[in-house]
Amino acid sequence: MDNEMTLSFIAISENEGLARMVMTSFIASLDPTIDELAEFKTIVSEAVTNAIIHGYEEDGEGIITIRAKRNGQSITMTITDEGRGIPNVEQAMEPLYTSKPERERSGMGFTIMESFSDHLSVWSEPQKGTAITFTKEFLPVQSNFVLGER
Amino acid sequence: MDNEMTLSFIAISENEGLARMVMTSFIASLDPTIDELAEFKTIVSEAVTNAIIHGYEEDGEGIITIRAKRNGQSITMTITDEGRGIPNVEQAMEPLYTSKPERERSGMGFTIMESFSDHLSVWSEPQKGTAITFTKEFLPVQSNFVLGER
Amino acid sequence: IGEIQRFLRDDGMVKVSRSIRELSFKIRHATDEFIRVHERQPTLTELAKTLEVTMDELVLASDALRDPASLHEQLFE
Ligand SMILES: Nc1ncnc2c1ncn2[C@@H]1O[C@H](COP(=O)(O)OP(=O)(O)O)[C@@H](O)[C@H]1O
Ligand SMILES: Nc1ncnc2c1ncn2[C@@H]1O[C@H](COP(=O)(O)OP(=O)(O)O)[C@@H](O)[C@H]1O
Ligand SMILES: [Mg+2]
Ligand SMILES: [Mg+2]
Repeated sequence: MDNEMTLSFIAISENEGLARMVMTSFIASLDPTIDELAEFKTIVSEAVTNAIIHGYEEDGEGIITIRAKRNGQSITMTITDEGRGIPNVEQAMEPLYTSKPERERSGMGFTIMESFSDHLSVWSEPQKGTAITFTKEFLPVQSNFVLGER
Repeated sequence: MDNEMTLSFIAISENEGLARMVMTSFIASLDPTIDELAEFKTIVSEAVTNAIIHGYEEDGEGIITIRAKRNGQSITMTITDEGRGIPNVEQAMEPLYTSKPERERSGMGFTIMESFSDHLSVWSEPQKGTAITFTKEFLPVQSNFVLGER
Repeated sequence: IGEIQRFLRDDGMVKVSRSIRELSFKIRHATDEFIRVHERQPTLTELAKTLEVTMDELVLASDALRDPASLHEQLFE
């Protein structure tokens, strides 16, 4: 294990930005490209938003925990809430499925998270909570770039 | 309590930067000035460096925990290690005192932390660890001019 | 105006949020320029060097560049 951290915060939308920044900072040493970083932050945002909106139904009290490990060029991250849980995970992960159509959710969160990560697994139990684990590989850029030259 | 978070990480020097970024991000909603932010980050750096170098003597294994709360314009933050502890806190806090003169430490860490914070308290017990609690107020700038006018 | 800005800057009274906005604009520009010249995405280190800013400043400002442009294209188009 190269490095490891845990962050817990109140499930309020202001902290979605906090989670994104913390994770950016945690992976900065892997020197990601701007696109890799954007993908990674999107995963974090989608998972944290789900915990706030679906897990805790915006009660403003629940706690979200992010555990992250770096192993070489690979980041594994688990985002946990102790909220309502998901009764049918398979259905929840279908593209366009949302349990809150009235909130104009796109139902694309899981699809986006899957497409931007190299591995994703979901644990959930109704009334216990949800834990989503991602792995993302950051390939080293074949950097032939020297400042001021080509 | 307006907001609250906890961050834990391995006591390695790379994570001093992580701690600084996380705390920067946590106080972003207070819209600090560049000076306020610089002071705040210096407090975080000094406390985390002390935990790494003195608390865990750079064993690369110990865990440092930062708990932070925002209450209006005020941030209270506790930085905890479970390392060697400080036998004589009063002496440790004296300007220029350092237990590691051979490492070319300045002995000014506590003095800097005190001068940049509005309140500081230290709990420590030998072989148990150290917890340093700071409060810093971020005064809203009485901005009575708009840039480009006076 | 330049005088006032310099005074503010030296005085440290400038809001961080303001300098972040300025930097995020520069990041966008530098990224486009890098892609044009090198035909690939820059990394954070390459951008920090190009813009002569610290990694911390870059990480902070890069959050203003949310939503990869490719996101919508990849998923919805
Ligand atoms: N953390 C969570 N806790 C409870 N339910 C969740 C959680 N995350 C996702 N879900 C369920 O999975 C569904 C699909 O999620 P997602 O694909 O992100 O779409 P959306 O958020 O737009 O509804 C949600 O509508 C919700 O029912
Ligand atoms: N977290 C800590 N654990 C153990 N000892 C500490 C800790 N923080 C400070 N100390 C002690 O207090 C002394 C003074 O700290 P400081 O003012 O930061 O000076 P310096 O770090 O330059 O030695 C240190 O030399 C060390 O003996
Ligand atoms: Mg969603
Ligand atoms: Mg010190």
